[in-house]
Amino acid sequence: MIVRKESIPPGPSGEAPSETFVLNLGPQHPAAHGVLRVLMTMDGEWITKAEPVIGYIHRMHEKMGENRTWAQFLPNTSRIDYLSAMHYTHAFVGAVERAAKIEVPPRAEYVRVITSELNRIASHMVWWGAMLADLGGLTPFLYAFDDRELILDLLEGICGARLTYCYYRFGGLCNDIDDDFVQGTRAFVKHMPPRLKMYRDLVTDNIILRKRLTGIGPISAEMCRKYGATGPVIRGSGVAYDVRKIEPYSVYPQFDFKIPTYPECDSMARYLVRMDEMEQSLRIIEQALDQLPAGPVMGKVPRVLKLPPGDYCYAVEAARGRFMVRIVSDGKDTPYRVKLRTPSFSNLSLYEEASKGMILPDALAMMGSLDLVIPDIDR
Amino acid sequence: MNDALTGDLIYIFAFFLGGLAFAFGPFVVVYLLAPRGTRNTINKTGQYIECGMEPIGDAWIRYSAVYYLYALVFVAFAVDVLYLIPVALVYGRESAVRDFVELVIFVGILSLVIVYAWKKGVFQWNRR
Amino acid sequence: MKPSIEQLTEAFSCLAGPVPAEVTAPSWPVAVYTVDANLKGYHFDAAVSPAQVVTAAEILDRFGFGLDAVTGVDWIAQNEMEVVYDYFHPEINLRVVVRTRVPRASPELPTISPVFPGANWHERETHDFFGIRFLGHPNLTPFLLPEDADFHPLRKDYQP
Amino acid sequence: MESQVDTSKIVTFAKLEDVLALGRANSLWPLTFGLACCAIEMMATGMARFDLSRFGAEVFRPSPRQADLMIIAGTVNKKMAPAVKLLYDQMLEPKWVMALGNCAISGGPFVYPGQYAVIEGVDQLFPVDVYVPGCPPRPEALIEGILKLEEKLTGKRRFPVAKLKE
Repeated sequence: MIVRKESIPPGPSGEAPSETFVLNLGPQHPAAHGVLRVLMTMDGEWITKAEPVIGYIHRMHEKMGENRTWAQFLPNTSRIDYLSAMHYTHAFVGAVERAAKIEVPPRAEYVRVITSELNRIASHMVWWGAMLADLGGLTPFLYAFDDRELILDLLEGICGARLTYCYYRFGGLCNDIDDDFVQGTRAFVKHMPPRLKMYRDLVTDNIILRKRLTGIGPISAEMCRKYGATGPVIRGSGVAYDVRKIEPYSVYPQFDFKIPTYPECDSMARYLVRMDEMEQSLRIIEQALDQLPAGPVMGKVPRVLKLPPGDYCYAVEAARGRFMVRIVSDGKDTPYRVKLRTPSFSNLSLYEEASKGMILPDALAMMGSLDLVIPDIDR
Repeated sequence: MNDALTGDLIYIFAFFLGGLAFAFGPFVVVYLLAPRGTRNTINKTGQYIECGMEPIGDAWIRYSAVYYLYALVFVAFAVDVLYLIPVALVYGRESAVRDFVELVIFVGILSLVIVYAWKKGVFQWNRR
Repeated sequence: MKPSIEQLTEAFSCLAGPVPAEVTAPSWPVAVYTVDANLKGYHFDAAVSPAQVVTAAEILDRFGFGLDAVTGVDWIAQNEMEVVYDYFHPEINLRVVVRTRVPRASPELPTISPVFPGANWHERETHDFFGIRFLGHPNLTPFLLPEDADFHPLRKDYQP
Repeated sequence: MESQVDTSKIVTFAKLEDVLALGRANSLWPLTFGLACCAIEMMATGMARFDLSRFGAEVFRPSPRQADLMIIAGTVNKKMAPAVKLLYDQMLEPKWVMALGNCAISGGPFVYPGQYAVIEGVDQLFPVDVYVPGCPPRPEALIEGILKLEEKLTGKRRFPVAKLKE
């Protein structure tokens, strides 16, 4: 016995009304890249309203910032967005160094840039595999993780962890890099371009991918600015906004690298931006390895770190966009307030407006092109 | 009924039994091999699965008509294949060319369904 | 279009509005000062009264800024709550901070989601953690916390 | 006439349960249920280098109806707990649970006095069969967890246990 629930609005062209139902693309879903729940009000296959519901992996990072000393919060920073953990530690360490005016030796800055760019390539590899898995292609996942394992071996060699490195310290690094890291990185930089060329021939120029992504999920530059979306999302809409170029930090001004932007504003543009970004990261690593100065890797840091009162912030170009740490200190050795402005939070906030009227497969392809990490949203 | 006919009938009957076994066999095997006890307190194994959440609303609702038209095209070709099975038995007895031409004509006429659906815009998949 | 700090200072000077009586924060009334970026990380800091937050957002929206974050800080010693709006600019290296203070007893200020739709989520999260009510916000329900949560964990006097 | 062949070497008779256990142990289908950082390590284990398919466990089924091993890879917080419990209830009976990573075992790095969001240990929700410590545990640790679960099912250990040098 079919019970008709709410009264059905007449169909768009006035003939027999088709019923809208609420589909629950819930916390446990392969395309959700974690525990993101999207409440989709659907009319047939077309989405009338897709409202993301988050908070299923909220882990109280900001609350933990207030009851730990500055140094104890470091392990937390690599667990916010575990795919680009180096960037997040870099931002927190940079903010504290800026507040306490700690001098960082140049060698440490160069190693920070090298490890951050390696981490960016590793993060883009996971995105690439996951996005194509969303579109149905399961083999690229295996290729992507092959290359990523090379990076993880390199980073594991110097800081012992595969994913949640806690490698930076206030004023420098926890230990210096050794020779086989340098040789390994040079070998990796030579190994990667032919692989990227293979991915371009096999996947990027594949007609199915082109048809699935071109013109899907248009996000205009104005919408990016209004919602604060940054990173490959805003660069896919034609705006060359990259924190490494616009608000230079660390030693990035020493390198010449290009910011890839594509004006088409669709999912294909965001895809191409990330693929070109990997090549730019390789160029940065190569230049950083050539100009790597000798010298200490740890500056002078007071035994118990007490920051002068006030609020300080430090922004970094993470793999997903602009990550900013705003710390408020009241002079004690524990922070008064730690605010983590994460890129995926703003990138996802435009999803409701951007996915109106799309059909479900396209909406998921667009969500893949936003490159979300859900603990990065929930913090 | 001469024995050739009974031979054929036995084949068909065996084929039918095979189909039945194939259909109901798993139920029997599962009943025999599945573990008896269950640790589930609330019996949710029969519930619809909706990504870890309580399912919202009912699945029996009206969809747009485009799926129905798509299914019709499939049914047309299913019937088409149905008629090709007996042809496969007697294919090439007299002259293979004649049979081939007949097949092409038969399939050609039936593929007009695709042309008709194309013109009616079933494959544009726009909302109706 | 690329604003400069002078244009911003002159635009913000029109915000010298009345001072709400019950709020006695140190950086009051409207203080607009440029900041040394490599010390603080932002170039321009404006302390405005809660009512003028929307006009500040409109000024920055006209100049082409994007909303970065909405941060709540619970100054329990001065019995006030501070709300800090961070803005970044997609073309030039100019970061603007607009801060305001609301009394801790009744923390209310108007929402800027009509101007910056991105603020919708930021404000919902700040409401979640601090209980700051944003007037006119379309949907101030618990966001990161469970649906039936009525506690505000980041307040300094929060007991689990 | 050649000598009587000693069949006990070729044909071994086992109870039906043992045969079933051997079959289940070598084809544990995990439920795709990645929560946080441990999910990335679970993916890396499923990929070519650490190759979970050597143990028949590389088929990650999205629906609880077809999975028989739920790997809790990440932090379960209070908002997610009812969903995890529902998924556990929706799984059909020969099912096992593996708590992967410190967050699933005991709340991990997010446990401190006055924490309001994280469930401290998944075994508060339902019985857990294998605990794999680490934050995140290395892919080898996850494979060791799968072997430990197989040992729990069949009673025999497939690979020799790595002996620590005295």
